[in-house]
Order: sequence, then C-alpha cells, then structure tokens
Amino acid sequence: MYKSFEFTQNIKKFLIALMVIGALLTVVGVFMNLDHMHRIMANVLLNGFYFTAIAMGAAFFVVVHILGESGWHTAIQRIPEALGQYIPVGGVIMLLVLLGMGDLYHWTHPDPDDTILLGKVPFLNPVFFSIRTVVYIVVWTLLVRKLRKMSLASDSSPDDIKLFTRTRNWSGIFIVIFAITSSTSAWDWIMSIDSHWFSTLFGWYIFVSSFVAAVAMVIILLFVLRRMGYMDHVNEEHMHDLGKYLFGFSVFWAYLWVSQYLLIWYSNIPEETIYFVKRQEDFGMIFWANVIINFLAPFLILMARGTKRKMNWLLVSAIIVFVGHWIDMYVAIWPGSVGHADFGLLEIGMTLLVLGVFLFSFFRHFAKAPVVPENHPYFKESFDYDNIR
Amino acid sequence: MEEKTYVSGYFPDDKDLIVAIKELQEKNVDIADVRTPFPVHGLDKVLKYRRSRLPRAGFVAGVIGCAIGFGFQAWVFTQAWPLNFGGKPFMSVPSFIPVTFELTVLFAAFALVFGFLISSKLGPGSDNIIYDEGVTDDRFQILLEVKNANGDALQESLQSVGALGVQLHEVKS
Amino acid sequence: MKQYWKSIEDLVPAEEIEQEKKSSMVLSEGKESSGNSRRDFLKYFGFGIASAAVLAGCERPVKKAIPLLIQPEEIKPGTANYYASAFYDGTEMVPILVKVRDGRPIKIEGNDLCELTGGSTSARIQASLLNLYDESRPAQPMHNDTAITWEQVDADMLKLMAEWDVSKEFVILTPTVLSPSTQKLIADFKAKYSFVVHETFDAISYSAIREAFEKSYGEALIPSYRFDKAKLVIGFNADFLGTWLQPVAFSRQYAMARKLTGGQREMMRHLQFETTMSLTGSNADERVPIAAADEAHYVSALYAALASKAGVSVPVVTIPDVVNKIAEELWSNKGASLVVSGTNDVDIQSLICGINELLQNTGTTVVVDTPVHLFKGDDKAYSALLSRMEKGKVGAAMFWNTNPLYHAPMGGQTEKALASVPVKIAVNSQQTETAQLCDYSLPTPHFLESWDDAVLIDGVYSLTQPAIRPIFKTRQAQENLMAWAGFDGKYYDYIKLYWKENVYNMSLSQGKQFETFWKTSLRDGLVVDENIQKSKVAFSGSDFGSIASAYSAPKSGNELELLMYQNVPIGDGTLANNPWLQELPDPVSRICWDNYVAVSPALAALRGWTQGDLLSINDVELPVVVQPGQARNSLAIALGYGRTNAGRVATDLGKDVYPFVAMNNGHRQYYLEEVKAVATGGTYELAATQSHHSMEGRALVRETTIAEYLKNPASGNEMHEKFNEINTSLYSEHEYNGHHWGMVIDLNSCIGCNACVVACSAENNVPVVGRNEVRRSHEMHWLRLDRYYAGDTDNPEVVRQPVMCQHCDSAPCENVCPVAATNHSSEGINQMAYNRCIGTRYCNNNCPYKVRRFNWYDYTGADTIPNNTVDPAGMTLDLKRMVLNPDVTVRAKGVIEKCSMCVQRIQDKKLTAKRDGRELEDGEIKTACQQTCPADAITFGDTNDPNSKVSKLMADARQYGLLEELHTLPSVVYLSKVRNKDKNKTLS
Amino acid sequence: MYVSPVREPLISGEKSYSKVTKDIYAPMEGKPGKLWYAGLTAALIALMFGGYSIFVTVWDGIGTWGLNRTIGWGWGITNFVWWVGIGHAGTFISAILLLFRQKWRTSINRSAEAMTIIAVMCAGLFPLIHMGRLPLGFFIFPYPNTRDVWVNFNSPLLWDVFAISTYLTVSVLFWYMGLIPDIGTIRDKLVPGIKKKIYSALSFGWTGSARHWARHESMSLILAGLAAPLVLSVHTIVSFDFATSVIPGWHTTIFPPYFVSGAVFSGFAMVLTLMIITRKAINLESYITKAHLESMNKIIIATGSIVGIAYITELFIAWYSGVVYEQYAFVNRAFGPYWWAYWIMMTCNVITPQLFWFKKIRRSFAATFVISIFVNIGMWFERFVIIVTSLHRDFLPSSWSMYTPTWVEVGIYVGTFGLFFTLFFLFIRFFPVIAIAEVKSVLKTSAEKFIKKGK
Repeated sequence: MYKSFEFTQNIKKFLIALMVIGALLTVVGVFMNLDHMHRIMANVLLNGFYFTAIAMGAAFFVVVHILGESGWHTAIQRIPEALGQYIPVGGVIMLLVLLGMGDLYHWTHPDPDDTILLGKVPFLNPVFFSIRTVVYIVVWTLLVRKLRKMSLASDSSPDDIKLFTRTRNWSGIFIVIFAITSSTSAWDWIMSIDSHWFSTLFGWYIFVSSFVAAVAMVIILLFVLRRMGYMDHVNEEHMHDLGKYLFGFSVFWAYLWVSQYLLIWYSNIPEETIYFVKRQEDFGMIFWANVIINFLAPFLILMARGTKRKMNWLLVSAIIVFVGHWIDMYVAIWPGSVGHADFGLLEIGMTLLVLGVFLFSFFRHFAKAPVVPENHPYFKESFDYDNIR
Repeated sequence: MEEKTYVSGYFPDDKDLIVAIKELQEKNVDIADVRTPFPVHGLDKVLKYRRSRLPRAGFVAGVIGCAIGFGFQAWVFTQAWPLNFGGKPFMSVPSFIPVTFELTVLFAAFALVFGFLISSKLGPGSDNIIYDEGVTDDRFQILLEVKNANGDALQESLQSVGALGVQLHEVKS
Repeated sequence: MKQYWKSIEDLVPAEEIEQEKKSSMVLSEGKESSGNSRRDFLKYFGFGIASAAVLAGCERPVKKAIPLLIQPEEIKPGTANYYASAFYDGTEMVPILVKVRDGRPIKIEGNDLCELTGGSTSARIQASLLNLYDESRPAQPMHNDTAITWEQVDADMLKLMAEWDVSKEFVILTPTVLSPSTQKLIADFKAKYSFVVHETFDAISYSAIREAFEKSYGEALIPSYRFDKAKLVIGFNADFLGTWLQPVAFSRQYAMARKLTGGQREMMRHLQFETTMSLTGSNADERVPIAAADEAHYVSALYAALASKAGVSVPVVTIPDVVNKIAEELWSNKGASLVVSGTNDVDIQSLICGINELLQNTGTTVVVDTPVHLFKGDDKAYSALLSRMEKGKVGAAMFWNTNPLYHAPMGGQTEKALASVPVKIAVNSQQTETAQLCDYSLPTPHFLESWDDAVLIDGVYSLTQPAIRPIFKTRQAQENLMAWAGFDGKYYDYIKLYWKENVYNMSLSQGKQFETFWKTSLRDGLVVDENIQKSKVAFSGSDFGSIASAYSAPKSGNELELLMYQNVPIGDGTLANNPWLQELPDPVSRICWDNYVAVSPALAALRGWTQGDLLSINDVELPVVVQPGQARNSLAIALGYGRTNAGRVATDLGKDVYPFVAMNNGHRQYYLEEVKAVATGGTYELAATQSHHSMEGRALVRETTIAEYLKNPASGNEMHEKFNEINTSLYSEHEYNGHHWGMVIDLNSCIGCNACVVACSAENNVPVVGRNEVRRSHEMHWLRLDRYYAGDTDNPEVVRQPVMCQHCDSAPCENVCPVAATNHSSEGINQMAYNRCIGTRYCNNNCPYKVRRFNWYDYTGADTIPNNTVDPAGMTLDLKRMVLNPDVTVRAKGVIEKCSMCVQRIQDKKLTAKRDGRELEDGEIKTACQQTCPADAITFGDTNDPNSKVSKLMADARQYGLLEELHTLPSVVYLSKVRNKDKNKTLS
Repeated sequence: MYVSPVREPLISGEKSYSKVTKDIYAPMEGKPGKLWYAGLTAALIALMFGGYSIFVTVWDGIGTWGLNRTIGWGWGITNFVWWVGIGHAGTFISAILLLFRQKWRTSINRSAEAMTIIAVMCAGLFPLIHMGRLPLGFFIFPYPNTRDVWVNFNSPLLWDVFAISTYLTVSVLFWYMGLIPDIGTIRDKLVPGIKKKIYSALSFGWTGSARHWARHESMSLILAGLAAPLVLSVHTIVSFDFATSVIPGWHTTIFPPYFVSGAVFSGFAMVLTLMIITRKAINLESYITKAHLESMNKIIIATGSIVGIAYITELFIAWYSGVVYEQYAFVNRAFGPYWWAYWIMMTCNVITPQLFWFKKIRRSFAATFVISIFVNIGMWFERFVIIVTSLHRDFLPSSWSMYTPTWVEVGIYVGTFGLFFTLFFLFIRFFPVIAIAEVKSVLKTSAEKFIKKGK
C-alpha cells in the first residue's frame, strides 16, 4: 500500500554531481584561501555543525513525538528518522574541526596576561575539547542508531507493545542526554569562538535554531519525495502540522533571539555587548537579515491557515528558513573566527558538498525501510484527525 | 412583529445526528439550525458552513494594536518629551517590544471575543430562544423552519430520519 | 526680625547698594535659565512661619553682625547670607562661615581665609549647628528647679557677692579660654572681687604635653605641629587626624603632604604605633599594634636608637627590630620628620620632646615659638581644686561650659567635692551632668547665638558673631560676670573695646579707622597679625636617658588592659546630644549610636567572643566588636557615651567609661593597666552600617606603592586602560552641549574623617533614623565611607572609599523606573523627581553601588498619614526642623532619595553667574562634601570644560571609575591610592 | 477521529453524555457541605489577616517589612513571581495543549484556568503594595496629565503592568468564553427562579447552535494561538524585571525561557495539589484519572528538568564567564549565608520531580500530592534565592546585608492564600469545575466505556 522508496541511480547521479561541483568549488576556494586557514576552518565548522545539528534536530523531532504520545507524526516519521542517521558522517567533519582548532578558537592560544581566558583553561583546552567532541558524536550516533533500529524492528513485529515501550524508554534516555549535550556542544563548538563572551541562553538558542532548520529540512524532503511520487499518504493535515511547527518554532527562535539581544542591549555591559557590537558593525546587513529572514518570512507567510496547508507555500518558507539558519550560524561563527564577512566560492562549494553528502546519507537510509512505520500503535491516528478551522 | 414557526427534533447521539442531517440534505430539506451539547466533529463541514471570519478580524485588530503600541511609545519617547534614561537612545526599539506585543495580543483578543459575541448575537441580556433544555445536556437537535405551512411535512421528514421528540414551536421575533 | 535687619542697613556702604541694584537688572538678560520665584516664595512662607513662631518671643536686639559674601539692604527671602564666625567647643577652634536663610542658620562652612584649615571643617563642627536647635537645651534661668528671671539671678548674685566670706573662694571653672576679651573680663572680675578664682578644666586632658615642654623647654606649652613640613611622621597612639589637638588643621596638613596631584611627586610617609585601630592608624602607610602599656617602652627604645646615632648618651633599652628600622628612616629624614604621642603621660611626652630634638625637628615640624593656646587645663590644679572644695574652702563654683562630674569623676571624688560647695552655678548651653547637682542653672546661648573672640596662636584673632538671636531665655556667661561686677554695656561692647585697645593698636590695622577695621574684621571673621612678636623658647634639656631607662623592657603580659579613646563622631561627649553625630558611623568600625569594647581578633578567637557578645569590664557591660589591628591583649572603649543628663538623644546611649580615668603622675591617664573582662552570656545588637570588611579581591579601591607609582603613574590601575579598550556600547552616548558635571575623589587624600557625611546630611536634609533603624540597615546617608581591611587580620591594611551616587551617564537605575521619576539631566546629573516617585525601589536594586536610599518610614513628618512618624531623635520637632535647608525638598515616606550633586548649589551659582552676566567660573560651585573636606579629596566641576580642575584630574593616570567594567559611565571618578611603603618589605 | 485502542482511557467508568452533565453539576446542587463552609471561613480569616497586614504596610510604610538599603525586594516580589508562575498553568493547559491537541486537557483546563486567574490576581497585588506610595500608584499608567509626564517604557516594571493586565484580561476572556456553554448547561438544569435568571444572563443566551460552535472553536483556536505566546511573554517579562539589570545572579540571558519553564512547572504542581484534593472532595475521580496524573507529571519532569538544566547552566557559565562578581554570586548562593534556601530549591525543584521517572510514582495520587507540594515550596525558594541572595551580596561588599521577613510580610502572603482559597471555594461552588462540553466532545474516544442513551 505504501510505496517504498528506491534510491535510484538518477538520484545518486544527481547527488554525486552536486558533491563533485561542491568539491571542485571547495578545492578552488581552498586554494584561493590557503593563507586564510581560519576562513577554511570556519567553513568546515559551519557546514559540519549545521548539518549535524539538523540531523540531531530531526532525531529530536522523532523522540519528542514518541514521548509526547503523538500519533499524527507517524505518517512522516521515517523522514526525520533517516535524517538522524547522518550523525556519524557529520561527526567525521566535526573531527576535521579538531584538526584546525587553532585557527578557529582564540582560547587555544590565550595571551599570557589574559586572566579570563586562562581561567577557562580547565574547560577550554584542546584535549578536553577533543574528548568532548568525540563523546558527543559517539553518544549521539549510538542513540540515533538504537532508535532507528527499534523503529525498523517494528516493521517486522506488529502489535509489539513492549517494543513500543522500549522505544519510549530509549527516547527518554535520548532526551536527557541531548538536553545536556545540545547546550554544551553549542558552547564548545560555537560560543567558545568568541572566547571571552558568554551567554547562558546560547545553547538553547542554537538548539532551537537547528530544530527549526530540521523541520524545514523535513518539509523540503517531503516535497522532494512527493515530487518523486512517494509519500502520497501525506495529507493537508500533516502539512498543516508541519507548517505550524515551522511557524511556531520560527517565532520561538525569534523570541530567544530577542531575549538574548534585548537583555544584553539593555544592560549594556561591555563584556557582553562586544559580541553584538562586532556583529552590528562588521556584519550589519547579514546580522539584521538573519532576524528578518528567520522570523518575518515564516511569520508572515505561514500565519494564514491556507498557506500552511499548501505544499508550495510550505516549501518556500522551508527553503527560506533553511538558508536563513545557515546564515544564523554564519553570523554566530564568522565574526569571532574570520572577523569580517566573506562569501565566495569556498562558502558555496563547501555548503553544496556537505549538503550533497547529507542528502546522500538521507536517501540511502530512507531507502532502507518502508516509508512509514505501519506497525506503530498510533499509526492509524495519523489519518483520522483534523485541525480546527 | 413577525411570527415564525419551527419544527424541532433531537437525536441522542452525534453520529445519528450527522447521518440524519445527510439524509435530510438528500431530501433537500433546509436545515435552519442544529444545536448540540458540544462541538460535533465535522458538523460544520456537513452543514457546509463557511469558515469563520473571526481570524481575519483578530489579525486586523492585532495589526492596529501593534501600530498603536509601537507608535505611542515612539511618540512619547521622541516627540512628547524625550528624556534621557540611563543613556539609552530616545528611540529605544528593543524596549518597545514588550508593550507592543502585549497590545497586539490584547487588541486581537478583544476583537476575537467581541467578534464572536456580536456575530453570534450572544451577550448579557441576549434573548435567544431555547427550544429544548436538553440540548445543553445530551440532545442533538435539528431545527427546521416552517415555510409555506409545511410544518407537518417537516415533522414527518424529521421523524423519518429517526428524530425523537419532534414538535412545533411558534416564535415571535 | 525686621528690627534686626533694618539695623544693618545703614552699615552697608552706598556703592555696594548700587552694585546690588545693577546686578538685579542683569538678571533678565543673563545666560543661565531663571529659577522659579513662586517656589522660593512658598518655601519662604512655609519655613518662615515656623521660624517666626519660634522666634516671636525673643525681642532682645542682636548687635551689628556683618554678613560676609552678600551685604543686603535687608533680608531677602530665599537668599542666604553668610556670617563669619568661629567654632570652639573646648577642644578645637576653627573659623567658620554660617549660612543663614530667612533668619535661620542652616549650615556651617569653614572660613576660606583661615590658612590653617583652608575653609574646611570636621564632622563635629558641621554637626554643632544642630545643637543650636536642640530642644533639650536649658531654656531659661532656674534656681533649684524653679524658673526665675535674669533680674532675680542678678539680685541673688549681687547679694551673694556682697555677703561673701572672703576666706572662701568663688571658683569659675572654664575650659581653656581662647578669648582674650573673656580673659580680660575674668581678670577685671577678679579685680573687682578678690575672692574669685579662675580654674581651667579641659574635658580631655593634654596636661602632660605641657608639663613635658615645661621640663625640656622651660615653658608649659603645646607647640604648633607642622605635619605638612614632615616627610616622615611617627605617631604613638596619637589620633591626630581624628581627635588629637587640632584634627582639622592636621588633617589638612597631612593630606597636603601626601597629595600626588598638581605635579607633586613626593609623599610624606606615616607610620603609626597604636593600641586600637584609630582613624589615623588606618591611614598610616604602615602600622604596628602595641599594647598601651608598652608605648613608653617603644618610645624609649626609639629614643635610645636615635641617641646612639646622634652620639649622645644611650640609655640601656632593648630595642625592637622595628624601632631600629624606624630610627634608621627617621635619621635620614632629620629635620623633616615628626614624632608625636597622644598619651597623657609626662615620661612619654618628655621622650617625644627628646626625640624630636635629636631629630632637629624643633622649628620645622615642632614649632615652639608659636604655641597653640589650646588645652591649658592643668590636672594637678584640678586635683588641688577638688581637695580645696572638699575642705570647704570653696564657697561657690560656677561651671562655665564645664562638666567635671562627667569628664573627670575621679572615682567619686568630684561628686564628693561638689557636694561640699554651698553654691553651685551651671552656666551651659547644653544639659550636663554637673548641672544636675547645681543650685543655679544660668543657660548660655549656643555659640551661633553668641559674641566672642579667640586667639588660637598669638597674632591670629578671630571673632564669633551671632547668626541668630537667642532662641531661649539665655545670657552669655560673660554678661553674667559683667552684670555681677556692675560693668556697663553688653559683652559685644566689651569685645569691641578690647579690640580697639588691644588688637587695633597693632601694626596690621594702621591706616584704617577702627570702625572700618572692626567691620572688615567682623566680615572676615579673622585677623592675622604677621608682625607679632614671637615668644622665644629654647630647648633647655632634660635627662631623657634616665627616663628611657625606666622602660627598658616591655611591660605588657597576658592580662588585659583597657584603653579609653575618643571616637571621631562623639569625641569627648560634649556634643553628644546631637542626632547627626550619633548617627554618624565611626570611621573605623562603622558602628553608630553606641560605644563598645574593641577586641583583637586573636583574643576574640581565644575567648570565643563574637560581635555583640556582652562583656562585663570591671562591671561595665558593653558589647564586643572584633577590631582587626587591635593589640592582642588590649581592649578599647570610646569615651563620650553613657551620658546621664545630656538631653533626649544622648542620655543613656552606650556606657560611660570616664570613671575608669584615674590620675597618674598628676595627669589623667586614659588607660587601665589591668581589667577583668567576663562574658555575661548576653548579646546586644549594635547598629553597624557595614558588616563585610573585605573587598573580596575586587578592584574597588585600587592602590599602589609610591615606588611603583613613580615608575608608572597608572600602576595598580592597569585595568582601567584594559576596560577602556573594550568599553563598547550598543548605542552612542548622549551629547551634553552645556555643562556636564563631574567629580573626582582622590583616594590618596581622603582620610575618612566623615566630615563630608555630616555636611551632606546638613545640606540635603538627610533624615536621622535612629539606632533601631540603622540596625535594620535603614540608614539614609547619601554619602558613605566604605572601609575595607586587607591582609593580616591582626594588623590589616585599611582602605576607604567615599561612595555617593556616581551619576552614571549609563545608569542602570534610571532605565528601570516605571514612572520616569529618575532620569538624566541635560547636565549629566542623575536626578530624582521625588514627587513622581512611587517607591518601587527597583532603581535601588539595580544600582550596583547601592547608593540609593528609601524612606522606609515617615522619618520627616512629610507624610500625609497621621501618627506614623518614626523619629527617635526628634528631628521632626518644629525647633529641629529649623535646620532644614529650604532649597532641598524634604522627602516623604515611600520615596527614594540619593545624592543630587548638590543640584541646589549648582542652580544657585548658575543664577548668580547669570545675574552677574558672566560665565560660571571653575570652582565656583562647591558641593557640600567638597567644601567641608579638610583633605581636599573631592573636586567638583564641569567635565565639558577642558580647563576645569576636574577635567584635568580626570586625565590623571590614577583615574578610574568604580565598577567601570559595567559601562555605567560614572560621572564620579576616583584617583587610586598610593602607599608610601615598600611593596616587599614591611616593618613588622 | 480515530483513537488508538492502545491508549489508556482518560475517563473511567461507564459514561453517557447526560451522566457527564450530572456528575459535574452535582457539586453545585443543594446546600454546600460543612467542609466547604469550614474551608471558606478559614480562607476568609486568612484574607482578613492579609488585609490587616496590608493596612499596616500602607499606613506605617514599607519599613514594616524586613527590607533594607541593600535588599529592596524580598518576600513581596518573591510572592509576586511565585503567584504569577502558578498563574501560568491554566493558560498553558488550555492554550498550548489545545494547540498540541492534548485531549487530557479537557478535564482539568477549567479549574486550572480559574486557578490561573485567581493566582494572577494574588500576584498582581504585590507589585501594588510593594510600592512606597501606593496611593500614587496610578502614576504607572500613561495617562495625559498637566505635567506632560508620560511613563518610562524602558522599565520592565512598566512592561509588567501591560503584560500582567493583558494576561489577566485575555485569561478571563478565554476562561469565560469557554464557560459560556457550560453555564448554559447549568442554566438548563436549574428550575426557574432567581438562580436560573442569573445563570441565564451569565450564559449570554447560549443555544448550542452549530454555527456558534463553529465560531466558538475558531475563536478558541486563535485565542489559544495568541495566548500561547502571551503565556511565554508574561513570565518572560517578569524575568526581565531581573535580567535587564546588571546585578550578578539577575542579569543572565537564560532567564526568559527558564522562568517560563519554571512557571509552568510550579503552575502544574499547584494544579495537581488542588486537583488531587478537589477530585476527592467533589467526587470527580472518574474524570481526573491516573491518565491525567501521568500526563501532567510528565510535564512536571520536563519543565522541572529544564529548570534544573538552567540552574546548572547558570552555575557553569558563571564560572566560565571569568567575571568575579558572577562567580561570587553563585558561590554565595550555594555556600553563602542563604545556602539552605539554595539547597531547598535544588532538592525540591531538581531532585524530587525526577522521582516521576518511575511509573509507579507518577501514577500515584498520594506521591504526586506530596511531590507537588515539594515543587511549590521549591519554586517559592527559587524566587527567594534569585531575589534575595543576588541582592544581599552584589558588587560592593560594604553594602552587603541580610534579610529576614517580618510578620507583616508573612501576613500578606498568608492573606493571598486567603484570597486564593476564598475565590477558589466560590468557584467550585458556583461554576462547573470541569469543562462539560469539552469532556463530552472527547467522551466517545477517551472514555473507558461510553454508553449511548436512548434508542
């Protein structure tokens, strides 16, 4: 009844082409910037982190619905599930970041009279940083694999309520670990770029940013799959719900952005404002564009009920949001590492390359299983519900 | 003063109600009103009601609230009496966000609630006629308006779809 | 009122009236914006009526008083007049100006013409104003609790004198009399009545100094000390910045010698040996805690060490290491050093003379040929008087501003002696314990209601003139004598005649008519005759060696000793009935409203005592305060408390330890060699304004040593540059096109005397809240002197920091007031609209400096709700309210208040400048705290004017803002402290 | 609408539509019991004591409280934040859970909303009476006046004025709109008389027309959409009261979401405390079941853990910041003179809710009742810790001070309990405690056994 996805040669060719183009541009870009290692590394970090974060966001999406006893999401559950399987691949890119740590993170070589940075050494030192990076990747990989395995197992064992309970328990474990590591990884990889700066909200801010991007990615892939003739079972109600997620969490992201900005703006303490001063002065356009793209665009487009229920509108907003949060990461990474706004072949190339890898990973995993978990106990609920008008 | 006559009948269950409505619709019987103890799922679609315009009213009021909230604050701080508070700029936009937001919500909420009450003619002192007090308990009532003195026919058709307690009501309005 | 001021009119020269008229014409064309005349009118009305009501009964004319700065044809409502006068309470004499508004003295300032004080004052002088409005002052003559009239008094006295048994004495007991006119009057009185004997009794005795000088120099004198001429000062238990001899003058000299502004690169070094932590000791570059019992030993050792360097005979004394080091330093500063001791012991004082002589300091820092006329009381004479009284040789005694029963009970001897005097007359402006035993109480006016003159040093004459007519039915003591001796006229006439005959004759006034001379003298308040013949005093030698040998080894053992000291606010206790002083925290312990036993941390730890534990010390119960820097086995208790008859405020505050003072070698000795201290098990909550004493490693007070400073003026303040580099902001600063007021506080100059705190309270109507409220941390002072200890608790270093509203240009407090009651003025002042304040206290929470004060209760009576006033000190009585400054709003309950940078003074001077049609001059505006500061630690001015003093100081490398890392952009900045010590080496 | 049979029924027992009406109407019928009178009397006494304490505050001044020059806010604002926090559950349940289509919300939203409104009223009292000059409190409104002074829109307290009043207004509207159909039900149950007339007026002429229901649902959804960010905004703005300052321990960017989470946490705890008693007292056990308990306890774990993570984040970032003031503030919290408050907070808020990971505990009414009280206490201490321990030792050690409340402050707090319970007792007597219509709408899919009547 549900057509299984086939990872056809055409798709593979397209993705390989994408990767090759990306790789070529990257190589050209790298050669052009050989004396700007920090820019190269910033690109590695940005794309390495962004897609890993999307994968984790997608895994979180599944987990939170399992824990929330949700039924509607089962119709699309396999998309985020497959997205999550990208973690080990993204992890490899993050390991590259470790190699170029010195070019990204000022704390790797603090000035001898910089008492503040020296005070952070117990936490911010290359060894501990590397250990943490590896731990994140390994633990996350194990978790997404475990959850995926249980989900796939359900395909062959209908009415196995125990399996469902086990999935729920593992989801609980996932969420506890992710609650801590999502923040700490954001502090490690992103916040510590501006080594002196600190913000308690930062971890949650980055998490919500990647969660929104993950929802956008699910919508984009849903569109792609439907164009390829799959996922016909997905109806307006599902789109409506995905649209609500995109809308709601874009607003929530904006809320966190404003909370962080307003509090720092208000208190105007130099050790904090320096973060935004740098961004407003040297990244003015991009800085404000970030807010407008990621808040106003989805807010205005998806406020109406109708747009949420139409795939095309959803797609437009999802693409805007996907690009927007790439910019969000850019604004978070560039000022502290590169120092000035750069955008060129390197950025385009590296993004295309990693995107290609990311999509390849997705399709490969998505093809491995039926497009829906038919034996999910709440599966049928997904086709008999509606959103209030 | 006009006199109207209605025929009413009730069903003990929402499913029966919907089946009955569909049957009546097939018989081209105009349904004046349906009264239920709770919002019956899908009833509005069956009755082919248009989507309410309340959301739009809420949106417009929200925009007005937003504009008033922001505009007033900006006017006070830059035109009426610009005061230096802690070295903040007169036009301190981030500071205006909370009040602007609250007024947006407040205006929209009022528009929604009053829009609902007015469009539904509900409110303190409203004299809507209740034909069957069971409607708020467990009866799903169909009301048919008697036009061209077809009261008996309507009663029959109601009974034919399984309605209980079918009766006539004369109303002055 | 009218009569009084009209009498002035004809004294004003015509051209000055012309000028007055001219200047008022300019008013409409001036540059500064005009004030609100309606408001001033209402202020005048409100307060004028109250004062008029009180003054209505007084009809006695005041003689011609001359205001200094403005000489109006009549009183102008809302305009202040300043009268030159002089403060003398039996301890210190300081020329002052009295600010009079609408007939009421409302503020005391120092007289700028005085070189010694440079226009500064002390906390006590500032506060003495409030004693004028003390409702518990004796209000009229009394005879054994019956009110009588002055005529009856005179009749009684004339009868007494007429029937006098000439074998008995009529004793007049006064504090040291500085007034030449009074001295002459007493002499005249004695000439009239041969049985009259004049004795001098000082509340606190310094008689050992005089005796020591008599022994070594042949004359019983107290020299003029010149701390400003010294490069090295060694103090032994001498609190010369707080209470010893002339603290205002010494503070000023001290600060001047240690300033590093204006190109000065050299800094006096100060070492202090002391028993308890005094204000002076807390300012010392290095400090050595010693037992009081060992002071003589240390002084002897120092003498011995110096003697061996000088090559004179060396007494056999074990010389502690630290003394050797100091002797070394002293020797290299020969002629530019000063050694002083505050102990009333002839041996010590003699050795000090010897030391200064060895160091050749006589003539430079110890000026014996211009001695000060303070503290002439002779304890031996006092003892003799008591025994004469006991023997019934005294027929009558007049206690003229003296209170021997309190200040020198001498183990009950004084009381017994007084009992055997048949007629006792109390002549005081305040209630005293002695007066309670007297038959007659003949109240004198407060010094602000009196005429007087004074000679502090030969050739320096000052005048005291009344600034208000006597509030009560009082009469000056001098006029009592005149009446009883049958002299004509008033004391005013007597002074004027004296000046005509004795002062005017001098070279100084030649060429001027006497009337003109008199007028200018009155206006200026003091006259200096530089050609005065100096007395010739020469060192005659003394056998210092044998004195020193008697103290060859330290005496202190394991038993506890007790030191009695004066604290800065209360001093000897004479002015104790003064809410401003009682509420003023001790600069060291920061405790007010009580005295206590200061205990060393080591002893406290040993005995398990903590702050507030009650100790019974020879049966006097007092709470413990653990005082870092206290000598290990020494206890210390402040004098001046435990008054039993002082008026409503001071009576029964703390405990009286004067009874512990005993005669030793004929001098009152202020310590007990052995006391018993037992914890009673009870506790007592002290009113402390600061409970945490460490800076917690925060860069609040930044300091360096002189050597480092000379290498790099920014040393110790390096973070300032660092913070400046990252001092980013998300919005641009507002522009201040006109003035922008700012203040610089030099932490290297500030000695922490707290004069500014009282000055601020007086200027700004800061409420007094009382002990209980201070216990609850409800004190209202707009300005406080934070004190932190650093280092070893047994001998810590002390830093101080005056903190008031920092007037931040990026103020966290202003942002959060929901009703816009606090905001920033166009001149950079963080201003409060009291009327708008609804009292959320949000601003106070957000203030990182915690300088905002909230009116927790109705402290001032300004609230509309009846019967809810909290006013333990009677500050809301009509009489005390006369002290209120009408230019400053009295704040109601529930309102936040704080330092306004004396905005009323700024407005006043701006208006003056406008009326005169000129620009404001730098330094023209002085804030109350700045004006009173003896150390000139505070500079106020326009930071927008690049040539102003304040702008120049802000460019100093020592400059930093408190908590500048928060980007609050304070308008008040600090200059870091410099210690004259070696960073690595210490004395002890 | 299909509901998986795997799901646990929300409503236990055999129910028909009219049984639901009857069950929920039952507590409003007849004369109230002795217990009700006793409770109301106790609440009124507490209310009067609070009233007297407020009188003392206004008459004598804020000096009657234990505050001082260093600590400008104490119990008053602690209670304010605590009550506002509690006032977050109702609207969270009815708005956000509506958006998330959580059916279990139907049994508890009505009383939770009522509790919200009452709690917000209690909360709103504190910012008023903590003013030094209450009679001039109207200054906070931007009204035209002869001095041309407006208000300071920079002030978070002013934002609070707007946020709290908007929140209260919207909550009341939302609550009342939901009540209209149920009041209609009550109206139709009553015999003609004054009571019926009153309920008739209160029902706004509700007929149950399908058109009205359609609009009602549409309005509810949009209101929920508005109320959801509104709920967030309220405690966000309350957190701004602290976070906009420069005071270490107050100024931290995580405050907005962390306060919201804490608010929902405490609100749910209070709802649980009350519901566990109420369901017993007025026999609604079959409507508020273990299924509800479990769902609510899951939210308690989630929000409690978010709060816990926020505590740890604050603590870690304070160290990480390298700022001495920040570092000291947090060391002082944990080990300073108010250490006990910190550890009470930590124990009650972070540790006790973790017990809900055990299914037995999260499905036990007794255990939940105890833990919910722990959470209420813990969340009170959280605000106390934030307010008092941050203020009592901030930048300049010279001003450090201690705070102890006086009987007046305690009295006002007791008084708000009086107000809360007075209104709550009146509510359970005069309004249906459970949303009748909403329960009916999920009855078929979520009841243990649905009985069709008639036929």
